[in-house]
Parts: sequence; structure tokens; C-alpha cells
Amino acid sequence: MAVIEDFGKYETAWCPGCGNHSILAALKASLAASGLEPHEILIVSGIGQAAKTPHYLNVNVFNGLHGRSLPAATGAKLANSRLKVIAESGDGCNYGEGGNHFLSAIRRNINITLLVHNNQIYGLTKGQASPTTQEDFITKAQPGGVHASAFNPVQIAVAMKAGFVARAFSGRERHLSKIIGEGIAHNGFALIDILQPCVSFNKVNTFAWYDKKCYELPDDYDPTNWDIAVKKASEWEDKIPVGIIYRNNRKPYDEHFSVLKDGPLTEKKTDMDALSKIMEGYG
Amino acid sequence: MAVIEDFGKYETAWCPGCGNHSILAALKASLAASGLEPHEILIVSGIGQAAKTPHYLNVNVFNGLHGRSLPAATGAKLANSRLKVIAESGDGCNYGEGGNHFLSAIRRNINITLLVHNNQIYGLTKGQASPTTQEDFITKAQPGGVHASAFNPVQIAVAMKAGFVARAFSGRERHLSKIIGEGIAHNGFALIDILQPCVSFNKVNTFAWYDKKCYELPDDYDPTNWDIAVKKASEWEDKIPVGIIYRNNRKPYDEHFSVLKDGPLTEKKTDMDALSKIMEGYG
Amino acid sequence: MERDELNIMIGGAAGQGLDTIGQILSKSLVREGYFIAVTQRYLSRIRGGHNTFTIRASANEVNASKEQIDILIALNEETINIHRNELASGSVVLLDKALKIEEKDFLSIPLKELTAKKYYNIAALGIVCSIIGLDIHTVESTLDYFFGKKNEDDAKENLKALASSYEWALKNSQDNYKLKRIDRPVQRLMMNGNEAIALGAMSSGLRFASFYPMSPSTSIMINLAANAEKMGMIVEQAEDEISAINMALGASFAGAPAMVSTSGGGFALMIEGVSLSAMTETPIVIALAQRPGPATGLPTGTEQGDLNLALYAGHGEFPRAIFCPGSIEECFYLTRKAFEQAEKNQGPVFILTDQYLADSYRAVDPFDIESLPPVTAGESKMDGSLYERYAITPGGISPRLLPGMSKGLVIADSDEHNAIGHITEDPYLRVQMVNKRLKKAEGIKNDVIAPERLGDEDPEILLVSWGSTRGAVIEAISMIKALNHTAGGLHFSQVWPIIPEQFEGILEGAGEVICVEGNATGQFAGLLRKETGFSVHKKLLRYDGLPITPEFIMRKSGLINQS
Amino acid sequence: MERDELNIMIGGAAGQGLDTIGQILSKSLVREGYFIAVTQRYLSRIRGGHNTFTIRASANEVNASKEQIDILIALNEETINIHRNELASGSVVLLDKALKIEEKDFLSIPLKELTAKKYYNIAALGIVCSIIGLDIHTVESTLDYFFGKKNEDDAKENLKALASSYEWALKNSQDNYKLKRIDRPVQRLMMNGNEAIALGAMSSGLRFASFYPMSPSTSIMINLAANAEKMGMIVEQAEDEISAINMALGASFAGAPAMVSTSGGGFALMIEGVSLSAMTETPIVIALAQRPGPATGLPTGTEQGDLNLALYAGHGEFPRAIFCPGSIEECFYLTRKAFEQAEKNQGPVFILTDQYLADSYRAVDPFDIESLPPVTAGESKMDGSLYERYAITPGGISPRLLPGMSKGLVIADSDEHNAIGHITEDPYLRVQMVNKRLKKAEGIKNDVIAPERLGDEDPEILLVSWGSTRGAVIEAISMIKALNHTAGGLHFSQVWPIIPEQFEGILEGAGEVICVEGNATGQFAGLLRKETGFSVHKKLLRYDGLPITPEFIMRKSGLINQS
Ligand SMILES: Cc1ncc(C[n+]2csc(CCOP(=O)(O)OP(=O)(O)O)c2C)c(N)n1
Ligand SMILES: Cc1ncc(C[n+]2csc(CCOP(=O)(O)OP(=O)(O)O)c2C)c(N)n1
Ligand code: SF4
Ligand code: SF4
Ligand SMILES: [Mg+2]
Ligand SMILES: [Mg+2]
Repeated sequence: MAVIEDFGKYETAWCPGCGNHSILAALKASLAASGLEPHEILIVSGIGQAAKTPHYLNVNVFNGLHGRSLPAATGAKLANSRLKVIAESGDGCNYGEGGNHFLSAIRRNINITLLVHNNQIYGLTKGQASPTTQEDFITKAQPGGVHASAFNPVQIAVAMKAGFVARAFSGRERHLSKIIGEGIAHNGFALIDILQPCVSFNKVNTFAWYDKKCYELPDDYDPTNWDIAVKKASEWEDKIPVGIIYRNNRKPYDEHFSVLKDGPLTEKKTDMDALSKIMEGYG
Repeated sequence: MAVIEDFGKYETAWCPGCGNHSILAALKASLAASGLEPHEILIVSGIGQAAKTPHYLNVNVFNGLHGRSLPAATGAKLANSRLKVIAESGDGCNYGEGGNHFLSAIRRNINITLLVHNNQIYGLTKGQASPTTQEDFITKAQPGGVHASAFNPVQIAVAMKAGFVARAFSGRERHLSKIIGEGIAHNGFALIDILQPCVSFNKVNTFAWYDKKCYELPDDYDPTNWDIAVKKASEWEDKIPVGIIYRNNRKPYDEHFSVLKDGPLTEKKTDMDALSKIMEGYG
Repeated sequence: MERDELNIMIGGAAGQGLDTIGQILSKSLVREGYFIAVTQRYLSRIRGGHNTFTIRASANEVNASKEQIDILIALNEETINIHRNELASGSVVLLDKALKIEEKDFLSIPLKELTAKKYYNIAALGIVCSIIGLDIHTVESTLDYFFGKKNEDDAKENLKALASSYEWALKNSQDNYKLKRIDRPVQRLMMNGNEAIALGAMSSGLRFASFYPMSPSTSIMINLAANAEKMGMIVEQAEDEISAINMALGASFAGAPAMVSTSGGGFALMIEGVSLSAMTETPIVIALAQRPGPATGLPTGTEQGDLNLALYAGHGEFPRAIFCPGSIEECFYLTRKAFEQAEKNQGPVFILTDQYLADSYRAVDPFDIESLPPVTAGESKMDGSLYERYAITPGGISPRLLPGMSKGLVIADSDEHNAIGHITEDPYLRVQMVNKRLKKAEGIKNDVIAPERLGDEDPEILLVSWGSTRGAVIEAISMIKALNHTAGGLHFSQVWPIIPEQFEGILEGAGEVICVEGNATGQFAGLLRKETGFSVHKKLLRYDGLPITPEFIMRKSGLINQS
Repeated sequence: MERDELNIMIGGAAGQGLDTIGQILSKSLVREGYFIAVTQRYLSRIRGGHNTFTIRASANEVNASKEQIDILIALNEETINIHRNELASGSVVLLDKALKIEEKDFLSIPLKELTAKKYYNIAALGIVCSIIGLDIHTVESTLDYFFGKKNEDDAKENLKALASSYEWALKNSQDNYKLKRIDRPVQRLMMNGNEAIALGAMSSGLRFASFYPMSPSTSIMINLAANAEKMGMIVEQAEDEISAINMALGASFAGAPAMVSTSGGGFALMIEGVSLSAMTETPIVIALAQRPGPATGLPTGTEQGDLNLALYAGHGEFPRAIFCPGSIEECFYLTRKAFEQAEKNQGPVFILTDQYLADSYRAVDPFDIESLPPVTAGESKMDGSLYERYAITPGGISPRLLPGMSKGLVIADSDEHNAIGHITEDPYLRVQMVNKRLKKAEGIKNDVIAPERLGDEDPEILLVSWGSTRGAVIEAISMIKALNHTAGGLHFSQVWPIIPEQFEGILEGAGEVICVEGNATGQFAGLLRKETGFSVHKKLLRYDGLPITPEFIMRKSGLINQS
């Protein structure tokens, strides 16, 4: 069984103090605990600071386009359903450029774990507002402040009855790692929105800010109750719940395809007899 | 004041019996009742059967790309905030191709009325599943049935606290017209999701199907109560509520821009003194 | 009088069932051994408007559609008004007696007496089949084939309507529209371009296809979807075109040979993905079915206006191959070639088709499927040690491992990367990697399909063409020759890369070189000049949304009078 | 020894404040009357890595950056290792004494003694300013200008660090790096390419700008946003690039002159919108700042790899204009020209720039803003009767009414349309409308900027270039002439359309024609051949992410030895 060292140790291009470091550490711990071997895992990312993460791990990697990690991950999962597929990217990548794919991934309930490093800012491009940036937040691109209301991904995912919806905070590494573990184990779409301080460009939602607000959901919290989850998901102003907000047992996407019952697409051979019959149908 | 005839009478390219005919009629009635003159109105549409609607009306028209009516409408509204801007398109256009813009329009609370002709199918391209198509619905493109769960736009709009969220049914023309009128009068983003039978490609969600399920919200229904609205928005299986499900008084987007306080962008002159000062700043 | 060939047009409003008549008539003709060339024109609406389905039927092989109509089946009055000028001498118009139009050479059919309104289209079918002398049993079995699984009562009524109208025509029509009978009909398939592309893709080992609906490409995917279960594939409708191509790339990366299909505007949205395919070196086949632009343009028309876009789509620089079938057979074989090239060179490959070819039914000989091996994704397996996804090799192609298939970890990256696949910003490595990717162009060139030489050598008139115009050019060459000129053709079924040495002599050896294209600016002529320095002498361009016909070439070239 | 010119590089990790040193030093130099040419290199990360900010400062006008370094300010050891080979003879390296590297011509600075760690960068600034002989008051006021509004204590500490280090250097350094003093300094602006584009846009009457962040284009929008309030504009960050361009088109349709800015991958997503601009005839200016591709490529490098994409982006066929500034002044004036052309021809116009030019600061004379009128959207007003948005006119340009400004209703359509703007599928109208749109090309051609002739007539060596390489080519021509060859240049600041008659003679008259481009395939050379039939004799291509320098041209051309 793979141990944490098998997942590698790389120098990163992140700022000292960035929340990403803890997310990487937590993810590594979760992967080691999952019982999966590195080669059984595929991490698909977009572009951004968060999206660099898979380069710092020993796993299969598809580091695609900004905003497009979910479609690529979906294609890979449908092609080889044996792979454990994780999509990992920033808030801009997933809720900005990739907003439409976020909705579709939830609708499909594709069995992918989505890790969003949510620093409420565009980090790599130097600090423009992201969809999760708070209203009135001032940046160089928004010198008059952000005028749109912040996107609450957890709220939307719950509203759409996503299979697994969690929020975590990079500052609680152990808790985060546990949640990632559960997300990876979930058979269906799992969103883990991870609050992540960006020390360079988000001077409002800092480590201390998050740390003060975040509280872990109590043990008796029932994530299968949608009505309660809707309310929990909307908490943000005073206190921010972290943990598994909602979950259900919707059938994962690939299990709808009878063609996948006897193995992944990547293992199929072209049936020449079937093809001949199809051709004859045009006669 | 403009009367209904001023909005024109055109031959349409729609199938006989299509729900679009009633939507057009209801819209015309609402416009005539609004007190607006044809030239004060701009309808921006995408591509699809629904998106042809503005061609059958005397108004200003920007018939843009499939899925992109909201961005174009947003730009037009910000450019000339005196225009009454309506975006009009199908379910595929708005929730499929344009899903990301739908989220953003709600976040911005841009003061546009969005009319979605929701026939739960791609009409113009001959009957593929749209995001609102029901699970297991069979089409030529989905011969094994749709595997994703249906998108409930009203649910999402309520979850995101959109300014005005309504559902209507083309078969209740008078009620629809009233709702459109209220949507147009609303100062902020207004979604009106209009259930619309497609007689050619949707043989499940027919006029009778909708007619049986739809019920008008009672007079004492309070659309300002978000908790209740969340529940109402989720009703679909047995009964479908039509009416204004949710509304609030969020500030519309254009009112955040102090630059618009003294008139629309289209009326501004370039201030050469200000420009000179800006240039001198590089010295 | 027996005819070698007939051009039959069915015209009417969408929803009047003209597609059904057209399909059954075409298939019956093919089953009786005739060759066909179908042109479909329809509008961007589901009911109403004016559509046509035109079948050129012939005892001999045909390459293109024809303009002059021998039999016009007018399902409404508008059809007559619009197409009166296209009637050949000695033609006949079939129409409903109820329309009350009486003219010489018009055959008024008492449809009301023959059947119920619902079956008018079948009755019209019966009349035309009778007039041209098709065996009613063939038509009956074809009808059965089309309606077989549906409502039994309907099926019966259909057959009744067919029989009564067939009978009526035997008695009431003239005898001079009979097609020459084919004695021992060869068994052929009736297939259009999109069906052949789908079949080609399946025979290539396609496993994953994703798309967002867009005319005229959608039916490729509809055809694949119908067979997904049987062939072990997934055909996924994506939320938009961006998702479609990124899904396909994800699937391909994981080891499923993958394709997308789309048209101009949808393709525009895929362009970033094309570049991703090149950078990550992930195979993908892109079927780009052209229609007239810009923007939404004429959604149901045809054009060859996106050649430049296919040539240069994608930011940054990388090699590609672009195939453009000129026949149904080429739709099949070039799709196979596209998959081969995509997997071999690990990057984007195009099939550039258009509405005309997509919808044009023909009679084709069955393909020799058995002898054609499907592609395989990934060439090698390795264990343990470090795998270099982007290992530098002489030909630029790195051995391809698939993720999860062995212990070797596969790292694909859209940033510039080192051999392993990790991000680099090193200028030296950058140059190495650019060179590596561009080197693949050599391999692609080695496999290029040379342009096809048609007609005379060193002719007075040389027609240069590409893609779907092939048939029209072949027939135009015959027509020019019939006017006592020497005439030839140079037809490209692959427009990129092109290798000047393969054809420069032909251009130089011709008298007048005329480029025939379905666009307004002569895009291929521009490419020719760019690659060879040669300027064609004349361009025959069509951009009204209609296909290029032999007659169009003749008219525009000034070789026959404008009609 | 007094110097006419010095090349000063500051190197270190992101976050060490080298940008601050570079900016203040550059501005101080400009304020003292020197010319500058700045090259910035940075990596795709916020902290760490290795970045440089290089200033060529000169008493005389300079056109390009230089490679050989006279003064290297090394904020860390890595900087020395990487750039040691680029040191000119007689150069000096400034570095922190704590690094403990002692070498001849190295000046070890006891930073720790001079100030606190936080102000090391300002101390380094003080040293270099002292060494090159800048007036400390100029530097102080520039420092003030940069930090003015921020923390007061910090400001004081900054000034202290500056003074103490300046003093230290006066005592401890040699005297042979002094720049020749400019007696009566002309007041110039310090500006980079993106700032000049933003200024040009504002002077053109820009009202609405939308974008999605992407290097190296973002700072155009940051500059506009900073002034939106004052200039009566809205600068909107969109949810994605597709939205950005569609928003801009909506705004432009409504009457607000509009622009978008982006880079390769983001532009790919805008391509459908480019086609929409053409079809609806809605003006739009697209600033496309190139960086190396494919896909994410080198996000912070420079390249001229998207010429073909700009030329052919958009499905369907339509005219466009593409400007490619070769200097900061051209960034300003060509942006103005872009707006004029967009409004005049009612369609898409490009400004094709790149990371090098975007980030390269220069000293420029203030622009004569007062005499430059902004554009106006819409030409006419009408009341009552039917307005034809797409009226057929001889030049293809229809009088443009704005919606809501009068009773005339304005109908824009992405489908093919009739003169009013309603959907049509009629082949005849289609042809009329295609012709109308393509006719605009003539008007665009009339306004084309002819290529610039540089150096000798009928030279032995002719350098052909476009866009940001202009300065490097100008200097290379001088270098070649210094080797006793005749040398000339043909530089394009507009790459589309190009008019062969304007320059064919120049190509023919030259001995060897060398095309200099920042890409791997010679895209402009290809365009030249396509449009003129002329094949350049040699291509000098750079595609490692770094800008083309005069030295690069000399090395690659074989005119000086590879170093
Ligand atoms: C199509 C496209 N548009 C824009 C960019 C530029 N870009 C790179 S990263 C990024 C934002 C990253 O923000 P986020 O996803 O929140 O990640 P973070 O850096 O904050 O972790 C952007 C806009 C791009 N690479 N591609
Ligand atoms: C970019 C792009 N993709 C695809 C299409 C093809 N297309 C036209 S309309 C349509 C679907 C329309 O469905 P919907 O929006 O629900 O409208 P309806 O016809 O049902 O009213 C599609 C996919 C297009 N025009 N542009
Ligand atoms: S910029 Fe922000 S998100 Fe990026 S590495 Fe630095 S701290 Fe982390
Ligand atoms: S296809 Fe459906 S949506 Fe379109 S016009 Fe016909 S009935 Fe209406
Ligand atoms: Mg972020
Ligand atoms: Mg629909």
C-alpha cells in the first residue's frame, strides 16, 4: 500500500504562507489513507495557483485549460471508470470561467471529487475579483469595489442536490484531510470548497478571518436532510460551517451507461460483426 | 401611448400549436400595458425557436449568438441604461450554452428581464435534450434516455437570491402577461421561466401535462420570504406553482456605478482636460 | 420512352412529409440497382416554409446533383411557382387535384379519392414510383423498413395508400418517364455523408464522442448514438462546445479514441481546445461540417467558408492534418485516415465537410470493413521508472503510455513543459519542445493524400477543387470536353498539408487554371498561392448557400450561356 | 568616465521588490531627460523564481533593448549565476555583502548596515542612482510619487534608506558609470505599451471595456479601470471571455464605443464573437496581446505567434483591419486608428501586441491630445419611417442609427438578414449581403498604413518585420551598416490588409530579403507570399519566449559571430 512518501515531495511555486501548502499536505495524507496507488489516481486541473497542485504530487496528471478541468475529468472518467478522478482548481477556474461545467457536473453526478481552492480571488493573475470575492472588495481591476454578490458554491450545489457537498478550511489541515478522504470515497460527484487564504492578494479574507469564523459541524449534524442543508449552506456572515453539509445516494453518472457494465471503454474491442450488421442496415 | 398594434403583426416560422405563439401574444400585451414606446425597448435574443421572437415585434432587436443573449443584453444595458432591456431565448440557450451567464446575471442583478421559453428540449435543432429535459427522457441524441438530472432554473435563481424569480405557463396567457408585466416593471434582474409546449419534439411535457400540473400561487403567497420560496421552487413532481416565487429589493447593477448617476454612457462626452491630467500623470 | 436517368424533385413545406417520400423513394431506387445523388434543401424551421428533396436517379454512376427537373412532386402551389423555371423539357409536375392548377404536362392527382390526408405523402410516393416504373414490391418492403416498428394500423394504411395511388398512376399517366430497368441489381447501401463519417469512426475504433447539437453536424452524432450500445461507445451531449472538446480530450488522454463534431460557430468555441490537443499531444478528430457564416449565417445552407479557420484555428503554432471528403466513400475512408493520423501524430486532425455532402444520399458499395483494423490508443507500457510523456524523439512523436494502465505515471500539461510533463519556463527547453511538436509535420507530410488528377493531361482548362465539389467538377469536366475543349481537374481531398512537388507541374501545364470553391474569397486559391506562389487564373465562387453543381460551373465559367 | 548610455539589469526573486526599483529608477531617468527601453521578464508565480527588470538608459533616443549588461543589481546569488555571461566588459555587479561573493568588479554593499531588510530594495536603488549620477532630489520626488499616499512612516524610512545608501555609494564606488548629464531635460512621459493603448482608447472616446484577466493583456484594463470614473467609462470584468466580447458588442450596438483585451487562449474563446461583430456590423476593438502558445504555453513570455489566428479568426468571411504597433507612440496612435476604423467600417478591428511591448517602458513625448477628436458611434438619426440597418450602399457601409435615440427601430441579426435586419434564407439576398460586407474591404484598404521604409534604398540586406520588433530592426540596420553593408528595413505596423503595390518594388530591389519574426513558422513571410507571390530569402525566427533584440538579429543572420 502506498504511503505518504510515495506521493512525492516537490518544490512549489507558491508564496510562503499561502493556504495551498496545507491543502497539498492534506490531500497527500488523504491519498495515502485512501489505499489507492499513485497510478490509480488521475488529477485533472485547470490554470491558476491552485491548478498547479497536481504537479507537486506523484499521480497521473492532466493539467488542461483554465476553467475546463471538469469537462476533461468527466471525459477521462467516462473513458476509464477504473481511474479515481479528482478535479482540482481555483475559485476563478471553477466558478468563473468554468461555471457552466460546474452546473453540469452536478447535474450529471459524475463520480469525480472536485477540490476547489477558494481564496476568493484570482491569485495567479495578480488579484482581480473572482466570483466568490465579497461585494465591495476593492482590487486594481475593481477600483470601485465589486458590485456583484458573491457566489456561494455550496449553496448552489445543495440547491441542485449534488451528491456530496462539503466546505473546509485549509487552516484545519486534519479536518480538511478527513473531508477530502470522504469526498474521494463518495461514489458520485463530490464538491469540496476549501477556504484558502491568499497572503498576496486577499488581505480581507485572511487566515485569521477564516479561522475566527469557521466552525466544524457537530457530530450529530445530519447531512442527508436537504432542508437543513439549505440553511446551513447559507451561513456565511457571522459563522461559517465546515464539514459535510449535504450528501445523498444519487446514482453516479457512469452507472447509467449499460455499455460500462462489463468494463471501461478503454478495454473494449471493436466488434466487427456488430459493425457489419450496422452497415448492412443501410442496404 | 403605444397600443398593442404598434408592436406589429408578423408571420412567424413556428409550428402551429407551438406554445411560442401565446408567449408572443402575452409579451405584446405586456409591452402595450407597460407604457413603453417600441423604440424605448431593446430585446436581445440568442438562437433557437424562442430566440426568433423579437423578429415578430416592433422593438429594437439584437439577435446575437446562441447562448449569449445575457452578456449582450448586459452590455447594452450598461451602455444605455435608459433602454428597457429584455433578454429572450430558449432553455437550451440560457441554461445550456449560456449557463455561466445565467449565474452571472443573477449575481450582478443587472436590470434586465429574462424571458426563457422553456420547452424542455432543443426545438430548432430537432429535439435533443436540454438541461431542463427530464431524466430518462428519450431523444435521438439520447436513445438510452437522459442520465443527468433536470436543471431547475427557478431553484437556482432563488438559491442565489435573484431579484425577481417567476415561473409561468404559456397556456395561461393572461397570467403570463401579468407576470411579464411585473418582471418588466421590476428594477433589477427578473427571471421568468415560461413553460412552453413544443408540439413537435416534446411529446411528454405537453400542453395537457403542464395544464394539469400548473397552479397559480395564491394571493396571500409572500414572495419575499426566502425560506418559503426555496421550498416552492422545488415543487415539480405533482404540482407546479406558477407566479412570482421570490423577489427582493437588491440594488440593480447599474446603480452601483457612480459614473452612471448623471446619465448613460452613450451620452457622455470625452473630457479632454481629464484626459490631459491622466496623461500628465505619466510624467 | 425509357430513360437512363431522371431528376426528381419533391417540394413542399416542412411537416408535409417530403423527407419521408424522398427517403423511401431513394432507398427503393438503390434497392433496384440505380445510382442516386440527393440534394436536400430545408429552412431553419420545423413546420412550414419551403423545402426540397431532389433525387437524381440513374442507371449509370452519377457524381453530382443536377439542376433541371424531370419530375416535380409539388406538395403545394409554392413549389410550382418557385421551381417552374427549373423544369426540363418533357418534364411532368405531379400535384394534388385540389390545388386546381391545370396545365399541360401537369398530372393532377385526385389525392382525396385515393387516401386520407394523413397519407397524402405516401400516395404521392406511389404515383411517382409507378410513373418511373419501380417494382411495387420493392417500394412496399422499403416502406415496411421505414415504418416497421411503429403503429400497425398506420402501416396498413400506408400500404393501402401506396397501392391505390400506384394503381391509379398506371392507368392515368403517360409512359415516358420509365427508368431503364437494371437487370441484376448490385446490392448497394444508401448513405449520406454524415452516416458514412459515423460508420468510418466506428470502424476506426471510436470509443468516446462528445458534441453540442449544431446543423449540419448533429446527425453524425445521432448516427453514433444509435449504435453506441452495440459498438461499446459513449456519445455524450455536452453543456456547450467548450465542454465537448475538453471532454473528448480527457477521454482521449485516458485512452479512448475520441471525436467531436460541430459547425462554424460551435467550432469557434472549440478552438482553445484544438490548441490544447496540440500542446498536450492528445489525439482528437474534429468533424467540422461547414455552413454559411459569419455568425449564425444560413444555418441550413452549405458553404466551404471555413477552410482558413480550420487551417489556422488555435493560438500558438502546431501541425495538423485536414481531410475534406469529396464523396460518400471518402467520408468513410478519410474518417478512418483521420483517426489513424490523430493517434499516430498525437494531435488534432480535421474532417472538413459541409451541409451538402452531409445530407447527400448516394448509392455506395459496401465497405470492406473486415480487413480494416481499428486504431489503438497508446503504444507502449512500462513499469516503475520515470515515464517521459514528452520524450524528445527524432520524429517528434513520444511513446504514449495511458494513465492507470501500468505503474508509469502520465503527466500531460497545457503549459510549456519538460519531457516528463511538468511546467517549465526555461527558454532552452521551450525551443526544444516547439521543435519537437513542429517536427511531427514531417510525418504528417509523408502520409499526405496527393491531389486527384481528373480528365485530360495538360488541358486547356484545369479545374482546381477541394472537398464536396468533387462530383460537380467531374461532371463539369465531361461537359467541357463535350464542347471540344481539353479539360482536367486537380482535386484535393486533403487540404493540409499540401506538397507543391506533387502537383506544381500540373498547374503549370494547364492552359487556364480555374479554382472552384464554395466561398466568396477563394480561400483555397489563397492557400495555393501561399504554398506554391502560383496564382490561379480564375475563381468560380459560390456563396448563396446552395451547392456547386456542374451547371453552375459551366455557367460561371462562361462556357455555356447563363440561363 | 561619462557614459552616453548604460544597460542596467535588476535581478531577483518575485517579491523582492525589483519591480519597485525598476519603476522608480526608470521614472527618475526619464525625469532627468534620458531615453529608456525597458525589458521585463517574470515567471508565472507571485513569490520566488527569477525575474529581471532591465533598463537601457541613454542620452540619445533608443529603439530597443540591449543584451549586454553594464550594471547588474543582483538581489540574490542566482541572478549572478544566470546573468554572468551577459556582463559587458567594464561592468559592475551590485550585491549584498551578506551574500559573501567577492570578485573583481563586484561592489559589495553592506545593506544590513544601511537599512532594515524591508527597505533593501530602496537601498539598492539609492546605490545605483548614486553610481550613475542621478540627482537625489529627482529620485526622492519619484519615490514620493510612488509611495505618496501610503503609510507615512514607511515613506520616511524609504527616504532614509535612499539617502544613506546614496551617500554610501558616493564614497565607496568608482566614478566610471556616470551617465552624461542632460542639460535642459525635455519633459517626457514614462509609459509602457499597455498604458499607451489604454490612453489611446480613452482619447478615442472609449465608453465600455470588458475583459477576463489574462497576461499580458490585463494591464490595459487595469489602466482603464483606474480612470473609468474620471473618463465616463465602465470597465467590466466578465465571467469569461465569451461574455466579455458579447457584452462589448451589446454595448457597442447600443452606442458605446467598446473594446476587449485578451491573449491567445482567451481570444480563442472570443472568436465566435468576432464573427458576430462582422455579421451584425457592430464596431469592436480587440486588443490581442500575444504570448507563447499553444494552450497555456509560457504565460509570461513574449511571442508573435498569433498573426494567423488574428488574420483568420471567425467562421465565415468578412473584412477586418489588424494594427500591430512597433513603439509606444504607435500603441497610442494605432489604438486611435483602430477605433476610427471600427466605427467607420462597423466591424472588428485588432490591435496585435505582445508581452514585450506591453511591459516595455519608454520615454515618450506627450501626445497632442487636444487636437484629436474622439470617435462617435452612429452617424444619423431618423424618425418614424422604417430604418434599414443593413441598407445596401456602394461602399458596403450602412448609415448607423442607435437604438432608443429616435423612433427608428434598430434590428441587428446574427443570421443572414434582409436590409431591415430580419432573418432571411433567400439565396439572392444572401449574395447581396455577402457582397455588401466584403465591399468594406475597399474602404479599409484606402486607409491602410503603408509599411515603413527604413535604412538604405535597394540595400544588400532588407529586414522585413512587423509589430513589436521595429526597434530591434532599426538598431540592427545600423549595426549591419556599421559592418559596411547597405541595409534597409520594411516594417509593417498594419499587417492586414496589405497592399502589394505599396512595397513590392522594395522587396524586388533588395539583395537578400530577411523576414524577422517572433514565431517558429514565419507567419508573416507566409502572408507576404500569399499576397504577393514573393518568397523571402531567409527567416530569422525567435520562439523561446524572449524578445527579439538587435544582437539576436545579428547573431542569427550570421553577420556577427554567435556568442
Ligand atoms: C482562457 C483563459 N483565460 C484567462 C486565463 C488567465 N488566468 C490564468 S489563472 C487565472 C485566474 C486564476 O484564479 P483562480 O482559478 O481563482 O486560481 P488561483 O490562482 O487563485 O489559485 C486566469 C484568469 C487563462 N489562462 N486562460
Ligand atoms: C454556438 C452554437 N452552438 C449550437 C448552435 C445550434 N443551435 C441553434 S438553436 C439550438 C438549440 C435551441 O434550443 P433552445 O435554446 O431550447 O431553443 P428552442 O429552439 O427550443 O426554442 C442549438 C443547439 C448554434 N447556433 N450556435
Ligand atoms: S498569490 Fe495567493 S494563492 Fe497564489 S501562491 Fe501566493 S498566496 Fe497562494
Ligand atoms: S419545434 Fe417546438 S418549439 Fe419549435 S416552433 Fe415547433 S413546436 Fe415550437
Ligand atoms: Mg482563486
Ligand atoms: Mg428549448
